Amino acid sequence: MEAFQKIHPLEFYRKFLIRSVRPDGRSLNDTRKTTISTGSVTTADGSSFVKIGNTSVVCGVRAEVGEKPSTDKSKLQSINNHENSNIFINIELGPICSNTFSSTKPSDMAMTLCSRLNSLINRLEIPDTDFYFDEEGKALWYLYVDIYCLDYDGNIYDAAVLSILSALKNVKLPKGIIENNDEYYKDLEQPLRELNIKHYLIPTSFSVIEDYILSDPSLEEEKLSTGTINITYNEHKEICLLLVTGINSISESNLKECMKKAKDRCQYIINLINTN
Amino acid sequence: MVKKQEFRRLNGRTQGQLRSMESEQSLLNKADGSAKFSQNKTSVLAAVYGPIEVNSARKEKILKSYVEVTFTPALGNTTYLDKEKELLVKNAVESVILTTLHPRTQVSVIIQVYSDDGSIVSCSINAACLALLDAGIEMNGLIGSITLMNEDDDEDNNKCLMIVDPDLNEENNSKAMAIFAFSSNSNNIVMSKTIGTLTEDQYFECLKAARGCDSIIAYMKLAVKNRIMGQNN
Amino acid sequence: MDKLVDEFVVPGDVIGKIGDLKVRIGPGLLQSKETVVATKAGVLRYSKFHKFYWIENEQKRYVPQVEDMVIGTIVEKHAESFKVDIGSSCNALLSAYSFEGATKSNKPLLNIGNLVYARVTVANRDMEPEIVCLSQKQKAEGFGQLIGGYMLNCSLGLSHYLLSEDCYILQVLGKHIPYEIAVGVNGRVWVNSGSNINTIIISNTIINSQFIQEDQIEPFILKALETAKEQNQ
Amino acid sequence: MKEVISKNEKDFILSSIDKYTRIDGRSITDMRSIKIEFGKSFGLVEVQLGKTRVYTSITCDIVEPKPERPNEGFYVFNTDISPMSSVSVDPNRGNPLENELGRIIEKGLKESRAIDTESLCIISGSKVWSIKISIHILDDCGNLLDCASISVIAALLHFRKPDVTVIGNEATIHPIDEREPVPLSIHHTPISITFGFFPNEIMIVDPDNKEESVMDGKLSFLVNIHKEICGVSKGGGTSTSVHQVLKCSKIAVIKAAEITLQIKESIINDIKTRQSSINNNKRNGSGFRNNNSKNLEMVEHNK
Repeated sequence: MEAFQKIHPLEFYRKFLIRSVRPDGRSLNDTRKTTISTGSVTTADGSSFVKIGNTSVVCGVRAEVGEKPSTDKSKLQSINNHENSNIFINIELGPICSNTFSSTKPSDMAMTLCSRLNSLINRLEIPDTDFYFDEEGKALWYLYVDIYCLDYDGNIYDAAVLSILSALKNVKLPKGIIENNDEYYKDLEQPLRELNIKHYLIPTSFSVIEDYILSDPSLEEEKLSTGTINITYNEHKEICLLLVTGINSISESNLKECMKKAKDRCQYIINLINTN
Repeated sequence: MVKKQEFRRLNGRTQGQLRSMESEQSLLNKADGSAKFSQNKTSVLAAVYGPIEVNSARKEKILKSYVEVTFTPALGNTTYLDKEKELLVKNAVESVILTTLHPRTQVSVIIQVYSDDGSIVSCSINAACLALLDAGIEMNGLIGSITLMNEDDDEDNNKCLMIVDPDLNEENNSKAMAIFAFSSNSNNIVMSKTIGTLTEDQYFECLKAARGCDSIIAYMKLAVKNRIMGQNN
Repeated sequence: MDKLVDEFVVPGDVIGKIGDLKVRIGPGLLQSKETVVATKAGVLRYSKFHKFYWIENEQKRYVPQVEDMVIGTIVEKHAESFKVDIGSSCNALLSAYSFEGATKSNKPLLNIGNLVYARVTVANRDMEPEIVCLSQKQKAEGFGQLIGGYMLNCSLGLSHYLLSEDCYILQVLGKHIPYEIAVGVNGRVWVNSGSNINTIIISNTIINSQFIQEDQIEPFILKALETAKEQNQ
Repeated sequence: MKEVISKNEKDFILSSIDKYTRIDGRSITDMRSIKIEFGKSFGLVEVQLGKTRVYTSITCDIVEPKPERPNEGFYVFNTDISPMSSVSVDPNRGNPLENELGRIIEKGLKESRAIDTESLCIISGSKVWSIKISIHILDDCGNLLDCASISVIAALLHFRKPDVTVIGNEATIHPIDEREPVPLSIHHTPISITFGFFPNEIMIVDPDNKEESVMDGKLSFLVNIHKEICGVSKGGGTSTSVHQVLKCSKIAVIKAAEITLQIKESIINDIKTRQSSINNNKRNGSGFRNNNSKNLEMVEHNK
């Protein structure tokens, strides 16, 4: 059986897909078991560990204080340039998570993911006042979010978004005062305050193998797939990011079907994020 | 009922009006195929080499040819934002190329931005399609791409206006944007990406308006026809 | 099937149904489940004599076909064979015995950089192309090494035109300058004549022939000959 | 994939150069035709020297100066040999030729004081202009250095930065459509002329890629219109006699003068066309072209 899977992976999968079941026992719409735990890294200001099936991702947030950028007026305020948000995301897909990645050059996938996540983070609409270090906001908190993938078994996008969201929820920022305009002192009496994140981000991904749509694809399924759909909703069922890419095109009806599946899953994920 | 004066954008175009398109083909001497596609201030040069030998054995595919896209912006060197644009162009282009006809080879598409004044990804995909036609790469259809944008309507601000082919300052103060790519042989969605928050019916409204992409594909057919027929007679 | 003949077609256009008529489809066309679809942009041509449809387009990258006459440059020299670059995606294999009268003892003395005029015998997408320097009747008949002279690169369309019998340019050139020419279908033309200046005039006329009208070719040659005469006084 | 040149072509080129003739019919001291095209806004220039094509784009923004040089702006050069210029260029591996080209042009401009960074100062210590110059090599048919240097000079002369008025230490930047933009202060324009050397004392101007693969040595002069030599670059190859170098410099001076005139002319009439297009827009008052009744305007340029 192993040899058949190695030589003809597509034939092997087609035999399962006809009966709308997958080799690991899931049906086409089932997603793998997702666990989220936060606060696992004590040295970081906020951290989370997300595991979707075998894909596991660790995310750490490091907060630093810096002056307010002086040239904000000339910089254009816009949804797609990242200079004006205070959160910088970096994702590392090293050789530790799968042998397809080389340790020297950041892979294309890591860079595209990084740019997608950075443009997605603006959708959280965290008010600027949350980032004020002191009352008037002369100094601001800057959050450096680093995501490390420990084990890559497909669907890294969902794991990354969930890990960022739960890590940011876990962040606690102390207030502080500035003395003779360059020493920053943390004010320890006042309680640490959390970022009030207005919107949840609920990601779901699908991959298309010969007009079968599989949700939450594993690595083999991603390799065989000819198209991927990533849909990210917020809790008002508005689309925060919809990405349809791949070699064969996807019909409108399939897309509507995927959207419905993604919406059904929203409530489950919101409870998951709130429980821990 | 007085017909509402048609909404005019800052740059004078109506809601559904595309910018004027210009194109020029086989302008490079070394590349197998090349084309320059410009929409008013946004102009992109695309060059194609293919089918050629794969430059690194790791990328070689046994049954198909490997499509590689390089995107260089007008200024400075490529950042991770350009890597994502490369991925969007690569997917849109790979869906029309018949890759099984030349296994173990490589088709490299190189995009050079001349000047970026909004909807740069769509302009690059259209330029890449013209360059592929010029290089004579086997394709099963043409690929056209269009960008749409939502803007708050200043009269009643809950309804938002959906405009086509935004330029840079429209794009920079837009609420949400959507990029679509369609091929000429089926009306499925080849590639679609949204930036910013959109409700579902806004998305499907954009999808309906994106069918305006057929006029871009019609323009491309005319452009190639003029070049080839122009030469013979 | 032939309502589109001599018409401009674009990839994705359905040419027609196969039905039961015996017909051969050439480069630029693809049969997919009973219908023939165009894969390249160009003009559909039909030759009644061979019952053969193909698309004539402007292309620079050569895709090897069996029975094509090509000019190649030797890139690698092995004991029994040579690797020859013919401008396609991978180098062609030329065995040392595929020359007239070549035996184990007297092999042709060719080294890296030499030009050969050869015929393609094996060409399919999964294998390396193979070429031989023998005609079908196993005679040299002009195949083999090309010594001296100059090789210029031009588009595939122009090389097909030069190979057609009634090619006006070559006849006109022949009236004024005695020369020797070998045209490869892979867009390479080898020219040799008495003096360097004549070869330069011939190669320039061939390259510019695409851009000037037929009746202006002769005055172009005569003018070039005069300037050449003054120069070497 | 490597560019392959056959021995027959090499021998032919060498033998025809011995008889003072070149393949494309040029004489020894002829340069290829130069075509200068200006982009949609200021500072975007594409220059074609024969078939070699180089595109240069310039932008400016305001940055804080270095503490040790408070009133000096920055000129940042970035050269990129695009993989479209030839099949043997590998995008992900660095290309040594890139920095060599960039360095020669940058040295030619900076050390000869053609461009000065003091004029870029707005408020010393806090606000200076930083001009970013990106050079893209799009089609490599020989002699990249000359084509790149012509396109950089044309772009620098053509570039206009927004007008700035300084009151106390508050600088207001006027957008381009309100106040006429200001050109850069360029003192003189060094142009590079490259010579190729062949056996028995023959030298040619502006070698193309086939001649480049055959010639023994290369010498480039950066000369300006006042007959001053701003830079010389001799990249190895055969040694050349002093007499030959002097002869080269005389030719280079004449050629550089011709090219600078051509650049200045093309800039003047491009500015004229830009002025006229802005004026007729203003005249019909609506600020946009008045033929937008047709839904889709198809304009077709055909070579």
